[in-house]
Amino acid sequence: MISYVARRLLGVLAVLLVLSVVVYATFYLAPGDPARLACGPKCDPEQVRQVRAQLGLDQPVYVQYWHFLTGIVTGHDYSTGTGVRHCDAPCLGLSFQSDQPVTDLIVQRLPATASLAAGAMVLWLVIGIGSGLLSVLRRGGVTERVLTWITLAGTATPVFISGIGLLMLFCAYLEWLPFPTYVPLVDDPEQWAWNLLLPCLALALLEAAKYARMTRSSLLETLAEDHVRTFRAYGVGERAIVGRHALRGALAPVIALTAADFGSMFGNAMLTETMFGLPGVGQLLVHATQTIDLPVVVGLVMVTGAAVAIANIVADVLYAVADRRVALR
Amino acid sequence: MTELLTAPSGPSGTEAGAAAPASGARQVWRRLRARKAALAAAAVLGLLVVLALGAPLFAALEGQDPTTYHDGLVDSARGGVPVGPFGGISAEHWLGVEPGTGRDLFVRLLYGARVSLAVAVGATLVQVLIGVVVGLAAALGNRLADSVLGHLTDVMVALPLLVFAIAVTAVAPEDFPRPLLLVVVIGLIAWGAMARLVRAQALGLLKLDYVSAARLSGASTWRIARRELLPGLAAPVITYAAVMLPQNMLNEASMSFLGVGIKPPTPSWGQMLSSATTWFRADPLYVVLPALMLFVTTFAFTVLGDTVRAALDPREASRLRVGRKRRTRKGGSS
Amino acid sequence: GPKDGGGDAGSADGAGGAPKKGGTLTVLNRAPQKQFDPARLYTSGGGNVPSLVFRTLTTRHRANGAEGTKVVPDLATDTGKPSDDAKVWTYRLKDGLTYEDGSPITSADIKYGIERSFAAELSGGGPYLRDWLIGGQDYQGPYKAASDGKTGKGLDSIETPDAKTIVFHLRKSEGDFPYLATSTQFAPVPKAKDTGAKYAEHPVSSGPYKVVRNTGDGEHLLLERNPHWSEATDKERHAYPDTIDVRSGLSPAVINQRLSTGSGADAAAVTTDTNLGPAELAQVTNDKKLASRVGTGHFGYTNYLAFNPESKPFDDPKVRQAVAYAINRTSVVNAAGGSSLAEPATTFLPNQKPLGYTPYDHFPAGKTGDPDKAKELLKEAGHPDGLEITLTHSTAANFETGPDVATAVQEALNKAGFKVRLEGLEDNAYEDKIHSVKDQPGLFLAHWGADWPSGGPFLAPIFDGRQIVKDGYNFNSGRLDDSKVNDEIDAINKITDHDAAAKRWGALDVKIGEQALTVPLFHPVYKRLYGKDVKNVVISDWTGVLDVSQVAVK
Amino acid sequence: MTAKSLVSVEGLSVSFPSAGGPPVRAVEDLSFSLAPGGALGIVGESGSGKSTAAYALLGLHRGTGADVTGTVRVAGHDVTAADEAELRRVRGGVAAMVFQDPLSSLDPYQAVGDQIAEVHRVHHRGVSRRAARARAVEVLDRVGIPDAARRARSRPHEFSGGQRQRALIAMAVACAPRLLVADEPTTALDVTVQAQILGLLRELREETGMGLVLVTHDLGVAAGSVDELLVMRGGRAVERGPVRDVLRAPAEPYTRELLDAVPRVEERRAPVASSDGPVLLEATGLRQEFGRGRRSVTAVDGVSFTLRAGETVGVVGESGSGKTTLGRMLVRLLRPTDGELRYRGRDIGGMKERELRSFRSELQMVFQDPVSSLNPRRSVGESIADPLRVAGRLGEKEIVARVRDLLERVGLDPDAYHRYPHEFSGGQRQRVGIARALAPSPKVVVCDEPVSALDVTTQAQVVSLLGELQRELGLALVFIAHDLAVVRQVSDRVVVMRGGRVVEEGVADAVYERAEHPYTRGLLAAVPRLG
Ligand SMILES: Nc1ncnc2c1ncn2[C@@H]1O[C@H](COP(=O)(O)OP(=O)(O)OP(=O)(O)O)[C@@H](O)[C@H]1O
Ligand SMILES: Nc1ncnc2c1ncn2[C@@H]1O[C@H](COP(=O)(O)OP(=O)(O)OP(=O)(O)O)[C@@H](O)[C@H]1O
Ligand SMILES: [Mg+2]
Ligand SMILES: [Mg+2]
Repeated sequence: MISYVARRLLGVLAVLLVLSVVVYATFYLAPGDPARLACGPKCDPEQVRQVRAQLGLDQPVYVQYWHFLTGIVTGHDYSTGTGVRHCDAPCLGLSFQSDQPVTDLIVQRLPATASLAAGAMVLWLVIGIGSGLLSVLRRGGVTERVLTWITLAGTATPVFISGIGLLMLFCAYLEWLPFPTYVPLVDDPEQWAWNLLLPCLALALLEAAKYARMTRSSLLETLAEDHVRTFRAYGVGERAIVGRHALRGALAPVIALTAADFGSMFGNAMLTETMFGLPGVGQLLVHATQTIDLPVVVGLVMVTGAAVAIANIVADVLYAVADRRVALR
Repeated sequence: MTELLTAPSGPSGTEAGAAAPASGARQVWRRLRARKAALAAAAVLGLLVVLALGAPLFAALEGQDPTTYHDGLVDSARGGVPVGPFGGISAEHWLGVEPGTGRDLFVRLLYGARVSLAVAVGATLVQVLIGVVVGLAAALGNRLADSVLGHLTDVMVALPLLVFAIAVTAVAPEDFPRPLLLVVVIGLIAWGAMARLVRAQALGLLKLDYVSAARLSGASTWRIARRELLPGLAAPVITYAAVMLPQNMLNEASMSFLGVGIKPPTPSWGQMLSSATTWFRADPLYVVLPALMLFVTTFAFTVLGDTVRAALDPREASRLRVGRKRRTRKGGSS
Repeated sequence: GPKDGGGDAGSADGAGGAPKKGGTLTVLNRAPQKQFDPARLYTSGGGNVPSLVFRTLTTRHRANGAEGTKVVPDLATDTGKPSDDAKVWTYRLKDGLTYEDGSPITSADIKYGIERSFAAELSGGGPYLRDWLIGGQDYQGPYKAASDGKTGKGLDSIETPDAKTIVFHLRKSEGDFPYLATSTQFAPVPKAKDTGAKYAEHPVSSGPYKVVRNTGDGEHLLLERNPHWSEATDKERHAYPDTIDVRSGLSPAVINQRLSTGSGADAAAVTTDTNLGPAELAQVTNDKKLASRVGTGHFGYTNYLAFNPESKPFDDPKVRQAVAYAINRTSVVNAAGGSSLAEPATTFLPNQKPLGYTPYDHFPAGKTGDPDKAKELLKEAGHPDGLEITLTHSTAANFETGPDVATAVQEALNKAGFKVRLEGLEDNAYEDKIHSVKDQPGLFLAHWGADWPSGGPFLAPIFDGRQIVKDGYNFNSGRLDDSKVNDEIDAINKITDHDAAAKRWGALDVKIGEQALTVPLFHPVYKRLYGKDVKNVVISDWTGVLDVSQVAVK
Repeated sequence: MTAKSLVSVEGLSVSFPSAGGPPVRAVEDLSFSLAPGGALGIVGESGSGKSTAAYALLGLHRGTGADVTGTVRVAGHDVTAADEAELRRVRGGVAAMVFQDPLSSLDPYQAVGDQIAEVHRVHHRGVSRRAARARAVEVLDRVGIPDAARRARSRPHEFSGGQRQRALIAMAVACAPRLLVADEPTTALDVTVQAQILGLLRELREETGMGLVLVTHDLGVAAGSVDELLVMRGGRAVERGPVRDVLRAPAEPYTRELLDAVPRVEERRAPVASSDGPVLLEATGLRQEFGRGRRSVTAVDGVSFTLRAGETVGVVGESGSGKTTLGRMLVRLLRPTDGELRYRGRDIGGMKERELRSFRSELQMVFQDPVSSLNPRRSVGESIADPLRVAGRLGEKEIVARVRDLLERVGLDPDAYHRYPHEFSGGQRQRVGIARALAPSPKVVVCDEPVSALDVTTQAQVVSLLGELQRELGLALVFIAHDLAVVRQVSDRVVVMRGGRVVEEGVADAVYERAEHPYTRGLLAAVPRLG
């Protein structure tokens, strides 16, 4: 187990390396000149040249990439004009746009995204698996149909529509909830939760249906298996059968999915954060992409990549723990 | 000896006289046809396709086209909100007009269906294809293949679709058909989840004796994958594909939102939705129409996916009948 | 249960009553204040939030309407004394000026602030100083100079004979120098406190507020009253609220929704960067209460179609004129948000007197375009069967250069015998392409805004032949290099009387307009919502938006 | 039929809807009753409706689409009319069931002990979790699971087939029901354990007055365990009466036929053509270890073994002794952890999957668990045809013809080609598995309990089929079974396993008549006998 995890973690490093190369490559394919964007539209060519040198963009790509890699291991010193700014390892470089160390930028913004992601995940797993379960228990009934409609409406509605809808309903019309502003968890856990409720819900609604469908279909599949018949024959109630004996097996694909969706969720978190104005990495990524802020983009992709890859390892371990027949390999 | 080798006169004998039973595919088809829900969903999707393909025809019927501006139909001083009740519904404009431009919404929805359906279905197919192949290869291959493919999947899962969409659409040749480009971009990037799902399921199935039996028959790995695993994978794959489809529609919407989607003036549901965001209260119909189309499509695909999944399972035939019976005749059979 | 986050809500009576000191003003913004170094800010008139922290030699007049386009003294005692044909400008500082730590502000600090804006580390400001100051082109800022010692320590064209006086020596006559002196590069920076690229983390305040918190890369900015600022030396800023809480990174829809709901701290909130969109406007006009909380402003700005007259078929003036005749400004205005948010334009100069606005309509297209006249011109130009052209625009979802206006233009031109293909480019690609002399498309959507309310910064970059930039960003899309025009620009720049200059700019605009190098489309109008406890709303024609330095929340 | 009877079944008919054909009438007009504390044996050929009738006692057809008519009363409850809640009380509490397919009948994700504890708690409200778990250990111990306290924490896949079956019986025992319906409860058990289980059932009946309905194909088992016998054929009752009478003086020819077909352990094998063919399989020191480190289990520990063309080697031994594991290694489904395995002189022990492929069709296996060895989504015909399709030598028509022929030879209706596994009875599935193994004309077939679920007549039929093929093709068989009589009937040589090792090996008659190892002798002594 430990050696397995260690091996997988090594794999994550490889994944991150590939990711960073991919980002560097697409960056050089994409249009636009970051030096010009940093310098402003009315900069003259000479000034742009100076800024380019200042950002290190005048060097060949492989040199830049090498600097990036060494920065992660050893850190870097950057001139501020009057002195030096030390960027500790792991240094992902300085933002082209704001001169801040990327690591700082990400660390500052990670809590908001992590809160959003965790909250949304909990909500969508609860809503998704819950309604999947319920719709199996109430097969063919009104409950199942209503649940299906609601969750499907969720998947068919983009965050920028459901977000506004939720805001108008709960914040503007009913005034039950505050307009979300990010309150750090350590400052005030209660406000943190209230403020995150809507963004998490908007994000969760998008994913919940998927889990509801998967849970349902998977449950129906396991309910057809022989071992379920055993418990039926012993008078175990339908709820216990579904909840205790069918669900376990049915959750296997759901676990695999959750981990994989962790990645696509960052995409949706991007829109959610922009929509609700949460200071998370998603918003940072949108802005960095638009302004071709390479260090920020690479840094973010690597951090989210690591998160996704680790989530996948956790899922695989969980999966093996849940189903001992599956050997970790 | 001879006596023993004749078929027993047991109950199975009653079937002997019956016409040769249908083959697998035909049985699935028969089970599918027997379901009203499947027929309804297929009908809805068929209608959508007809509406999309026949968009010019229906536009001519209404006497409108998707691009003409109607300045007179919007209240310029009030942000271009359509004149008249319900988003400007009238005999000329059956579903009203678009705020700001006065373009006919009915026709735009029809033309939008073309792009949205094509992109969503196309991208989903690409995702399913890659996801199934990679997932199966990872499950069936040796440790090295599994870990390489696993890492590839990790990379894909971690790639932010929208960021790469921006880069790719920017470098794609100007005259490369946009819908196709979207299909390629979404399809090639967002297949990781499917691959993981397939791998997990396949690993579970591989533990069963029938796969061992297939191996004993000398079947190649590829044949095992096709004959023994795919039928078992069909259920989760179809279910998941049915939920990926609306996600792909939303991906197209998000890409339109970021300006890398379908090129105007061509409409798509996603593009319509993304520009309708703020019109919730001023012109609700403008938001509701594309959202409704998205919902109906999602719903139809989900129902169809669900029924196809069920029809593929020979055991399901008896299972579903239960629900009906239980409701009508309580405790009638035991 | 949930409670509304942060800040003590204003409990003041009604919107009337005299403004009082105290309270917290919330600013809800879309774009984070990523840059807060005065050298790197590119602002008009000192900007909104920055001008709360940085005082400059001169500043914009904080008054409603056209009165607000005046330039007035800030740190200086007057708006500058010109000499030598407006090539030399002399300023004297007021008495009793101090920083947030109580130390005095000197003319050397202002010189240093300008010098450091030349450093590559601190790029981003406007191009004018580099262009106007003698030696500005080669100067690389005080940091670089310090290390190799060759370029000298400072910029010799700025003299500080004593701690109160500062003299600028320009390469050419610039009657608009007092306007330039409103930009944040003219804010004093004490050399001892300069931390280069890190200065933005804690800039030393000379204005009524100081930065106490700047987190999330400019997303959350907390300003508090600077006790060393004295109202006696500052006639322009009021600084009623005790605290200003700037929260950015919000979506426009959320900002407007919050302002209209106005619960909790949002009752005392304004925005400095988010207009009401068309949908919100449609809704606001239905609601009397809300409508009374909308501020309307004008900012010198023109959205236009630009031609590249060096590319076919736009080398033919008749084709350009045909385009001008064909334009349906009603649908363009509708696409830009309707008549409340955009006014049809036929002149290149915005419709504001201080910029020299002189009405003309050389190619009258009427309200909805004149396709017949356009077809006729096309025939004359040798295209009786119509003409295929490409219109380049950005795919960013904005109302200026985005797809909405592009399709409106396409639609109108198609009616007039053109066959328009739209080329939508990703925003960065679009910006690069339209500003490149080499790749500039034949026809594209463009816009121009004034750096200050004068005809100079409006016309010169676009029509001065000497400003055609070969290997950088070029704004003279029409490639106009007419010595008569160039000479007239030089002549007007010598005039230090603003009204007299405005008249000459107006006349020049009329003249250039005849060549149909651009087709003016519309001038945007700013409509902004503010919270119900917000008082003393001042909107000048300089910025077009509510001035945060005037707002009171009590 | 009296008010006092524990079970009374009247006019019971069950039919299953069938895709595209008339419904399958599995049970027709069946009536019987059972007095409290009585024991009824249901015997009959495979597919005669025994399981179907047993299911009806607990109302298990509800919700499967089967059509049930007639009345079934169990301890005063009308099972056909009962509502869900009442039915739940009956199931487990009043009547418990042991299923025929023990290998798939346990939740793969939960510890066996927990599953038993859960069922126990359903019917004994207020019992604490801990007490329920203790009870689970107790009943596991009672059914002869060694080291029950530890094994209670194992998951089903860590149990051998027989251990799983015992776990199911333990589950039934844990509920202390008034009626136990046991559907082939000992099919996967070796004779000693079988004797132990049957003894346990007897004890329970004496202790608690529990009634028993024992469905079995093994007349010997029935003879020793029940008072009354019901013989079924084609869904109908053929004969009914006290067990002694039926077995001694059967009234019906069918019953007589059944009795005649029962193999007897004393009987020597009919002489077979000389079995000194070339050596096909040669194993030396085979070892198989599962898991790593402290949790590792050595399932097979140094087994050496030869198999010649045309001969049959029987493998017997207690449940969990490593028979299946050995079999799986022989056909190379498992790679031996250690040891050498040669097939026709070539070392296949360490071969890669790709290299093995050319040998695959020559080495076949009949799997112990007929449920999981058939793909539920493919018709059985397709499954059988698979090896033929892979070989690619025959045309489509010929393949279908051959599959139909095979189905017929194992005693199934050739039209069963298009039916799906869930539509078959336990014995029928087992025969499908045999047909599939025989399809590619193999050289070696490892049969893992191939006839455990078959009634004696069908068993005889299958056994003779195997013998026939052996003569025709020079087929070599490894015959894993716990039924010593059957093994003797078919085997030239016999291997006795225990705890992963071979304890005795030799010519069949020698082993049966002059067993040396005390374990073998114990086994032989435990064989149940008719009458
Ligand atoms: N995959 C596995 N993991 C761990 N232990 C296993 C595994 N498979 C079998 N075992 C163990 O190996 C031993 C031998 O199992 P095997 O299935 O070969 O027994 P068997 O002789 O076939 O028994 P039966 O007659 O009951 O089927 C048993 O103790 C079993 O618990
Ligand atoms: N779900 C089903 N659908 C269709 N036919 C079925 C179904 N279940 C059982 N049958 C058929 O009903 C008949 C009786 O089956 P049952 O399982 O009762 O046999 P059995 O007497 O228990 O046989 P065995 O000894 O082989 O287990 C068989 O012919 C079988 O094919
Ligand atoms: Mg049976
Ligand atoms: Mg076994």
